[in-house]
Amino acid sequence: MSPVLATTSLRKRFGGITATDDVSLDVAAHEVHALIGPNGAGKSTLIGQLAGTLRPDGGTILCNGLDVTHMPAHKRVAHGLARSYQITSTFRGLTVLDNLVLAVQATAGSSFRFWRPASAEASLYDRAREVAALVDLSAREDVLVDHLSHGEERQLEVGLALASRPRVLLLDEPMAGMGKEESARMLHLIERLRSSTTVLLVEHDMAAVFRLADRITVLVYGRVIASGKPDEIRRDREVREAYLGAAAS
Amino acid sequence: MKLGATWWFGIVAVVLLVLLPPIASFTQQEFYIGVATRVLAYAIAVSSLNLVLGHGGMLSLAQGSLLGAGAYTTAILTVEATKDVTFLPGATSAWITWPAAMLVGALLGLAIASISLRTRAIFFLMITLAFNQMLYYLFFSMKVYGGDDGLGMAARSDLLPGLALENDTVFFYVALALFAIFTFVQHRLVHSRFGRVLEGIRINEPRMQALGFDTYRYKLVCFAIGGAGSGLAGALLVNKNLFVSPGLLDWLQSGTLLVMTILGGVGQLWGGLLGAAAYLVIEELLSAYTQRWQIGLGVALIAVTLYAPRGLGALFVPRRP
Amino acid sequence: MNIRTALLAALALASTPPWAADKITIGFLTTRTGPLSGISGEKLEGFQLYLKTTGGKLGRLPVEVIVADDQNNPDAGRQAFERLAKRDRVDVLTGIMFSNVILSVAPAAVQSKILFINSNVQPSELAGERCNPYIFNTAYQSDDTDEAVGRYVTERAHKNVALLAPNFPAGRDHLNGFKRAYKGAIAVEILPRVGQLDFSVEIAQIRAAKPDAVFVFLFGGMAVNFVKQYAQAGLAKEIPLYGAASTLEEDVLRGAGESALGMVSASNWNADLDNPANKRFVALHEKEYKRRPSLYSFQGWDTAALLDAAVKDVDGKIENREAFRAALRKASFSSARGPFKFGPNQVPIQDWYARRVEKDAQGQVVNRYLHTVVRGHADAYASQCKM
Amino acid sequence: MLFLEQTLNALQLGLMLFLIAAGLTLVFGIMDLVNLAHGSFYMLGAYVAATVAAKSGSFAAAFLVALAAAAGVGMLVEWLLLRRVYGRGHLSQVLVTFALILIANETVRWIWGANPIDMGVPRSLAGSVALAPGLSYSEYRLAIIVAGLALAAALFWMVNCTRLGIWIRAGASNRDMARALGVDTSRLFTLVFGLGAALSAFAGAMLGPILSVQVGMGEAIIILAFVVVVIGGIGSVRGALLGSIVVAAVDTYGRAFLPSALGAFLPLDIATHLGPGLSQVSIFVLMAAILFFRPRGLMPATG
Repeated sequence: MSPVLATTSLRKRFGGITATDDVSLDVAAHEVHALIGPNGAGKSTLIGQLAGTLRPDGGTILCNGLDVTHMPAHKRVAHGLARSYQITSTFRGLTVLDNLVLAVQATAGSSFRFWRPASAEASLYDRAREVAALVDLSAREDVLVDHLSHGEERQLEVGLALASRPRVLLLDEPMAGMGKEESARMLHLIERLRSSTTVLLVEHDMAAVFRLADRITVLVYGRVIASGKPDEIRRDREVREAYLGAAAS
Repeated sequence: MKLGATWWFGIVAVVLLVLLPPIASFTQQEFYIGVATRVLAYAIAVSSLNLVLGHGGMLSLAQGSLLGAGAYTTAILTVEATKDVTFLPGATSAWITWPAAMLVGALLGLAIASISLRTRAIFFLMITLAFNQMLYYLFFSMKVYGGDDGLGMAARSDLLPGLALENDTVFFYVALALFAIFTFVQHRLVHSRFGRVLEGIRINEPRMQALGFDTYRYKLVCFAIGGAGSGLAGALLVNKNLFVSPGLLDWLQSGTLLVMTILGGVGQLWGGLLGAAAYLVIEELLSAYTQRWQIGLGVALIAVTLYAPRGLGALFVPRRP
Repeated sequence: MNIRTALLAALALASTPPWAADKITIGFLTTRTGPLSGISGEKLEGFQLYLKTTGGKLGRLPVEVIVADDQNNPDAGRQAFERLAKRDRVDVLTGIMFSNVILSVAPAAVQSKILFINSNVQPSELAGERCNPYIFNTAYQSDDTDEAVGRYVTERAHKNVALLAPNFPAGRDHLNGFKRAYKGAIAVEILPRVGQLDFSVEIAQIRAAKPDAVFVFLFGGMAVNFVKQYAQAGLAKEIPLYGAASTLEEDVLRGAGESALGMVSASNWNADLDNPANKRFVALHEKEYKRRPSLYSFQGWDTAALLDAAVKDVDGKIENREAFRAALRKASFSSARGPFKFGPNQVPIQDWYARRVEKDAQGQVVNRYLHTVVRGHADAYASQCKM
Repeated sequence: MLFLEQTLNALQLGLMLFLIAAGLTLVFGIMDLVNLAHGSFYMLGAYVAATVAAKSGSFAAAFLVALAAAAGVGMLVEWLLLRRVYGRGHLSQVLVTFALILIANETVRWIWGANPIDMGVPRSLAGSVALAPGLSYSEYRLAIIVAGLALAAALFWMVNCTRLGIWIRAGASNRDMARALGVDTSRLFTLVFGLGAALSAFAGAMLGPILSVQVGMGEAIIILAFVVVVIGGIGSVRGALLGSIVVAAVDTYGRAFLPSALGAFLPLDIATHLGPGLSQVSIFVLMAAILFFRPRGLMPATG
């Protein structure tokens, strides 16, 4: 089955540093593909190029067979690609529901409508409440984003990405800065996503990675040093040397 | 729907304005009808800048040139109509010249924004200033339309057979009606899907792009709508004074509009009316009593900035939810 | 003084019946903020100085002067005029400085039947096809001063003159006025930007064109800048500089000081004209304000003198507009500028004098009268007026 | 020969613009403060220098008093008023500084009266010197160029080689980091604002003798200064120098050669009409073009 997302010899340099060095990666449908690597390995740069906020210097990105390499970020969402941010980026001053309505509005017809109040469009609110439920925020719909806990705001972060029913979801360290119990809830949430979408997961929490990932790709200094099933990666000598060390033994 | 403070304030303001002409003519002070008409014209311009700045988050110094361009459009069309040989189709009816002024304001706004939107924050302010001055010099050197001496209009645009705009009271009520319509449209706009997207862009533009919005096009359309509003205000002003001069497009005029917007309360529905009324009434009252009135105005502006940071509008209306 | 009267007027007005010519109300609309408020202030001083000599009366009518600020902006000027017309119900309007405010207010004055005595430069439109019985001018039509200088420069047998005026339509009208009277060749025509600060570029162009004289139309701050820089570039001695009346007027001399020495201009009035009316005016002005009068204070004074004579002629019955207008046209008063009468378009027919900037006995930089360039000069647009 | 003279003119205008723009870009870059009233210190400097020069006759005294007065007033205004609007974003700053312009103009008119006042050229620099055969250039303008260069060098030395300079550059590139590293930003801000005011006043005092010292003279030059700051890149003194030279060159050569250049292929009367008009908007077209390609100016100080 053709991969939902595939890159071929992707390259990106910042002055002297090669942040993405000839990366070829593919993600199959309904797969949770984890991308791991030490800090500064170029994970965020890769996500940036996939999402469209960074322009690659070379190579191509295909999403469902369509070349999106140089497509602007906002157009990629229409082709089923969505992303969440490593540093939470939501709409302060608005409620959780309003945040989600905005996200839903992006892919529910044109927003160049000037007369009818958005609050009168029930379909937007229904879909928003559906997403709120998906990310366990139903109880917090009318709370201002400013008053959410860190964990809840990370859940909203994922919710905003889910609103456009993406075929491929790029999750950039969803568990970052989370306590034990919040991580468990997020892990359970990602597991539930498997049925509806494909996930490319960037994460440091090794326990979660090995629990969730169908396949793992390891990135060091911008280069892919290994890619395969979790057990293969656990035993791979080169990976252990470069990165896992004690954790994997 | 429970009427929020905004609506109560609105109703009181409109009722007061409706009663103004009868009170003024009773006390033989018809002069203040003219003052109120000018405040309403400026209120429309300030409300459209409020849309661009308050909801679109764009700090623009080009509104003066758009207002002036609208005024010139109406004046030129009216003057051309009276000339026998002319290459431009002239018209004296308000139903043609006023929408034409709005169209010119919108198109110029579109042109200016299409280039200026490549920049951010303070650079956007400066590039809109650049375009403002280009338009200023354009009208300044157009000898055929009076150049710096300005252009006069023989008579006010004709609206309806029965409704002669020459009568100041009639003209006042037309201006009031236009202001009320404009404010209602602005209210609908702000709460429409388009308005919601603008608000999202103002709070967190990168995220809106990640959600799939082409933010550039939304800000462009917002700036054009602001331009149309300014064009309408220009048409009203030229009709009130039967005269327009390049001075109306100068950057100091754009600066004054910006000051009125901030004074009235950025993002407040009634900010336009409050800002325009406060500035022009202070100017009118103080200048009658002392030659040093600009010091009074300066002190008043500083006081508002320090003690009513979100502008006069915010004093009546609680912080938005 | 005038602030208090403004308050009194507003109160008194609300009660008095609409028409009782027991006094004459003058609306003095002028620029009181911004860089050019100095010279407009002097116009008011001249006007009020004359009223002092008549004990606050014109003819037998007590006078009430209401001052308003047009901020040198047609939109604000229009509103200030409407306050004078509708609330203060003035009989006569005067004092406006700038042509864009004049053109904005004149039609409204005519409409509300208020006599507009423009004591400053008359734009060509109001002297020509849009002249009107309700609009009088006591100064001169804008191009007259340039024409007079053109005549004088031709007299002085200059053959190759460089011209300079700000790049706006009125600026080019002034240059055309000069060309009407000047018979020689034009070395170069330079149009700097309005409000320009540094003229080094233009002065270099003048030097390169090697003219035998330079004619400049500038006013206010721009005139001060140019005169200073022209002298410093060492050109003042090599190439004589001729200016319009406003270019070398008292305010510019105060700002430019000795750099203006030797420069010649043409004006319809000068402080050292020896006729009795002028001697009395200059003496009174120096006693009252401790400085020499400028063209602008003279214009204020002369306008008051004209009104005084007209009100006497109609014996105070100014409510009869036609009679009052006819009295004004007769202008039976001795003007400080010398011979004076109105042309068909109610713009003055008068003599023009050449004057040079020199140091007087007390070392002050002043304009000294040279000789009369032309007598009984009418403006070039009078023929277009079908009043 | 004319080209050489125009180049000197461009250099002189450029240096004067640099003095004003340098103060503006520092205040802008470090304090993130939009100071529309920066031109008022230029005006204050000219007025104070003119008055002191007239009374004391010595230009040196006039300059020192002008600089001290401007710096003093600048620091006072910063301490009393501007300190409260730092966090408020550009909107409130535009409003407050716009109000300051109104107050400054009226106060100057109250004290010095409404007419322009005369500031003569210092006796020793009144003449003109023959730089080359047929080219005599005003001594005073040469003095302006020399003084401008000297002050520019001093400013660069201060910014690059002194402790205060390190603070300033730190503040310009990353204000929060500088504060975290123990830079007493409140004192630094007051100092920088005073320095900016003094620089602007110095330009005012220097240009006093050749320009008209009148109310509102600040507003005419402040637009040019903002154009320079934006083209050069906010917060960078080097950018301000580059920007002021570019703007001065475009303005000077535009005014000098554009009309005659147009005359080559356009009928004469259209050229004399179009040339000045085009040169009038040349600066604004330049700024729009630069911002189009480099939305943050030529040399942004990151920050």
